[in-house]
Amino acid sequence: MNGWLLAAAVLLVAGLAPVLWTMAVGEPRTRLVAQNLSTVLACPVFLLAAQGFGRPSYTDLALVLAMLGPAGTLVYARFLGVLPRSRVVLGTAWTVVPATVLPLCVVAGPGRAMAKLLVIGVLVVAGNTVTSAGTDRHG
Amino acid sequence: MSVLPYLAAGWIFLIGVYGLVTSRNLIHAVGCLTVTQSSTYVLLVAIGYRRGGTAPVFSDLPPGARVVDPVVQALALTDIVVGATVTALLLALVVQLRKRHGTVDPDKLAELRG
Amino acid sequence: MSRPVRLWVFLVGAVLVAALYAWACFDLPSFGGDHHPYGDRAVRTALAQHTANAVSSVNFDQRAFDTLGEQTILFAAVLGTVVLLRQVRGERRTDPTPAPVADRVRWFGVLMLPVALVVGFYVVAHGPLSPGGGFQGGIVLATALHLLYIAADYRALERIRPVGLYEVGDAVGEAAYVVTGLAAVLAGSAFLANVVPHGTFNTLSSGGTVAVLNIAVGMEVACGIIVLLARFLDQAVEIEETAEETGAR
Amino acid sequence: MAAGELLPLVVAVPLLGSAVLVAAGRRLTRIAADALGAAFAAGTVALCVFALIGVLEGPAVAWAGGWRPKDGLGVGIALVGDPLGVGLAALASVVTVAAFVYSWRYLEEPPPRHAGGFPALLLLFQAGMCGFTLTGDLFNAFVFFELMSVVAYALTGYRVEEPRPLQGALAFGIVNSLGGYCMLLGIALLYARTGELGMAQIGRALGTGEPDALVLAAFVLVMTGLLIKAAAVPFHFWLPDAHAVAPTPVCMVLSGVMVELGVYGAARVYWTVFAGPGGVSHSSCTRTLLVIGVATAVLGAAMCWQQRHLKRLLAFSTIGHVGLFLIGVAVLTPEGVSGTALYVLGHAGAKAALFACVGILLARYGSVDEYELYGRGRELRLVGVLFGVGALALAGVPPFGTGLGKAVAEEAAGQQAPWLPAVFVLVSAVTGGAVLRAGLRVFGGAGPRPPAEKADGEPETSGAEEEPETGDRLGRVPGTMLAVPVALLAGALAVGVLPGFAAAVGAAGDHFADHTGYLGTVLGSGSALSHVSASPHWTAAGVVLDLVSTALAIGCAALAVWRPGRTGHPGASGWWTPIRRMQSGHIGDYVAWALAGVALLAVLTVPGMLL
Amino acid sequence: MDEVLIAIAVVLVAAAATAAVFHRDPLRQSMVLSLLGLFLALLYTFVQAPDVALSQLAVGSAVTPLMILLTVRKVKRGPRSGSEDR
Repeated sequence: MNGWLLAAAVLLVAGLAPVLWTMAVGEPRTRLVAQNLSTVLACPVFLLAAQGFGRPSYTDLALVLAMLGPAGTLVYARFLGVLPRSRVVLGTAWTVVPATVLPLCVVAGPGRAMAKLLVIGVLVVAGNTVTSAGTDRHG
Repeated sequence: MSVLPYLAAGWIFLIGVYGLVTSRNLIHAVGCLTVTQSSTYVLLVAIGYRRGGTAPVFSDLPPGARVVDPVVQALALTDIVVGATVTALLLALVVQLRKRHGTVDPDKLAELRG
Repeated sequence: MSRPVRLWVFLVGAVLVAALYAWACFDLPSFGGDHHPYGDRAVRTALAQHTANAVSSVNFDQRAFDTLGEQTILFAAVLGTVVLLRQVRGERRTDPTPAPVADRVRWFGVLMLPVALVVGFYVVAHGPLSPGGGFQGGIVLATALHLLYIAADYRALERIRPVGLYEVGDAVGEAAYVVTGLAAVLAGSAFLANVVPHGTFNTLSSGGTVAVLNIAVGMEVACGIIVLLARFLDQAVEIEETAEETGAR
Repeated sequence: MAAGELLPLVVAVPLLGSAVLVAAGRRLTRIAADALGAAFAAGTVALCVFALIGVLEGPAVAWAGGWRPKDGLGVGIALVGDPLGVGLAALASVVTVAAFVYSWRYLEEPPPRHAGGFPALLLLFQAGMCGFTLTGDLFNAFVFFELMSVVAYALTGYRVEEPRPLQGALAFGIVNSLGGYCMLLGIALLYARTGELGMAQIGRALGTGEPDALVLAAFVLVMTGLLIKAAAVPFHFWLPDAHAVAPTPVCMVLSGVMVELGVYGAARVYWTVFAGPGGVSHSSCTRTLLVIGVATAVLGAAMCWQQRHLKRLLAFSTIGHVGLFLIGVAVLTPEGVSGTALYVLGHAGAKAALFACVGILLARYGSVDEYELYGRGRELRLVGVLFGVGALALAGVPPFGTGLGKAVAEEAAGQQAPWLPAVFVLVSAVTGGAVLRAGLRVFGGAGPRPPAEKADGEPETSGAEEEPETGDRLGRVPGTMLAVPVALLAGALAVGVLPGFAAAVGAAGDHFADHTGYLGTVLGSGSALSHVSASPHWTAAGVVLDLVSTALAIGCAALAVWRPGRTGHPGASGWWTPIRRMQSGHIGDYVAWALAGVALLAVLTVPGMLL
Repeated sequence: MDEVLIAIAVVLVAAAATAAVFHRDPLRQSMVLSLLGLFLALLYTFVQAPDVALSQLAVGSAVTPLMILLTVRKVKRGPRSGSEDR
């Protein structure tokens, strides 16, 4: 019973399924927040899967998503004209991401793998801090 | 579980075609076409899966390991990128069609009849 | 046909196709089965060619002719979009006004651009080794360049992106792929044969022409998507119809 | 340079040409870009002819990348130089060169930086068609199928200033993309069952198993993609919309070759993959293709008679002829295949020439409407003659290749069912008659002037106020636009009269309709030709039937021109109107009919195979 | 455990595809499409296909939404230039 995959499954069911539900029924502003939240939650799932399957080369996926996720959110913000401030995304970014990256670093041990994990963690947190800070005046 | 991914691919294909048939906006129709397209990738990749196998990338794997089928992955990988550019071509047609017809509702396009 | 009739025609077709497809699914080997003869041959051949990523070996070595076709579809789609979205009579081009964007977002775009470019080149270069390759890396590079538009505005992007250069880059990527294939013929082997020595396993130069074709495809995909998005951005942001040209003539 | 090594070059040269044109396109003038494009296309024709000469004795196989199979099992892609395949590649290249020469002075001056756009797209189209005919791998065939489709969408919607081309191109794009995805699903099912992607390898692997629901579903899905490309009923709706609006040089290539490649693909996939013991039985496949073929032929001819827009009239006549080709293929005999091949060769020349003449009318008078052009074509004497000769060729007048092909295909179909030759005669007569009627009215000004406006207000696409594609109306018809139809009609004539040509096509038909022979050639266990049929030739019965259909065509045309009341001139409301209203131009309709078509294919193929 | 993850991902993909079809407004649909792309990437990772997942991530997260939204902007703007920002 691989604990990492179990954590990934929990993140999937508890995190991404509600995001899909809010995306389906919410109104524009909450849908943009839901889209932002989806990328924040997806990165840890990729990292957990990489560790769960025992394949460090899967972390490239999380690296690319860490970069393109916030970019995707900004694309929507540009066209909706507003970037809503959302504490949910900020809170998730600062809690879930470190909660997954740090144990993985401990397991990976010092070296190139840990450096990569830390870079991915920093990218996710920084990117989503920017997108969740929001712009108050109408874009 | 032995047939769930295949049936899911079939469901995605039919729901995509349903969207195409009942669409009232051509951009929505092109979006439904991408949904139909993704059903082919789900089927392709599901066919290549081998229980207990891992990805056939041997940079961090001993050569004798039990791996899944790389051929379907190669087919799906190129198709996803190419499908995006074909979608772009169809969206370009929609942009110009809006300019010339003034609408993107297929019901209001009345140029070619009979 | 009226909408209800169309729906009925669809439903009849859908029910029968669903029945046919479901019936066929139960004849398929069960999900996760062990019968993958072509896959096993492909993995053995990839290891023999010293290419660590078997998927890249299938894509750029064993079935390189397929990838030539796929890449040409991408080249044709980009060329088609360029031809379709050209500026016609009665349309004028206005220069884009700077968009009001929060400083944090603008800084994010400027700082993330180099990082994204590095990651994009990494994904292209490590095609034969780790997951990735020309196709994925090319898209990441194209998106990286457009961070300037996403985070800042179109004027910032246009300053550093001469579209003509990227159109030539797109064509050079396609031509490089074909020329590599023809070079193999001139070297006496078959079209698109892997004639270059395969190098040592799991190093950047391993896999012979796999690395060369990877870079050619990466260049073509990156330039192609940039040209594609450039045409869409021009239409959406700059090109407008002059007063007398109404939408529905 | 063995024929085998030439095969990949036939695809590589146009690709290189299009890359060079796009790279240099920004600085080239219009004339230089067209000349470069025509040069690359002509080079490919030369390569095709060399390969054809090398392949006449027997099919050649080239393994891309040198990946030859070891004891029957391999990882590479096979390019099979079958005489029929290479012949079709040569036909595609010749028609592309004709399109290049025709569009030399035809198309409007492109914007300064896009001089290389149109020629590069034409070269990519040629590469896609040549690749589709030469490949021996099912997924590779899907890739070239997609390449042909993508380039055709862009070329059909080329005139973005007009509202109609965009609607036609988008309908074309969505329906053909859906066909491509169906084909990919079918290929995935076959790969799951056999673990192979090459046509010969799948055919061999299916031979060991029993035909079951998976083989049926794979057959239906792959055939759907190919029949959508071939514009067979009920997948045909996109063709008239796309042809009515595409620039004329593109129409020549679309109607002349691309649609016929759909029929070629269907025949090739059946003969190599599903003709073995474990695949779809001959009776099931014949029943399916026969029903689809007859329906396509009859509907195409009837709708063709109703049209007043000249390009739509020619498009529906193409659908009618595709129905005849499907019948010729459906009988699954070497004679049927060689007869259909001759018919395709002759039809390509005649149909492309007719489109060229309509292009001249559009360029000169800015209209392609039969009523509005009434009597205005008198001054274009040569174009009128060419139009009449083309119409007679469509009707199958003896010395032409269409006549020979129709005669041989009729005789082969006659062995399957006695009433089939009647379908051949009637359909070719009605389509030939409709074109002749239009010719008489436009070029001869014969009979009473048809009513300008339609009586019952039924919405119908008339080609009245079309924008000429040459920017402004042409004063004098340039030489290149006249030379092309003459050359194409001469080609159609040569197919019928050239000694030895029919015999070579007959041999090609034997190689094509030979499942075990194909497997032997590709998989190395070469086996002799299993069945050598009598080479096709002019027979008395064939000539008589051809003359009957020509006479019928002339009769119909004369009746329509001089007695408009009786034969229900085009647009008259009657029992035929609901069928016409189905051609509604609405994308949702076309997709619904496409899915219903998949179900129809399944229902037609299932009896005798599984139930 | 792998099978459970695959099952969850397949259900999420099917649900996202259905949602994408039933959202008639293109802007809303493009958001659900980007979410569908994300779920597809997750499914491909659980089925041990990282290359395909990387391809889907790269295309689905920024390129396709950008194209759809640029088309929506051009369609909504109509012939006369609208007031929105560039």
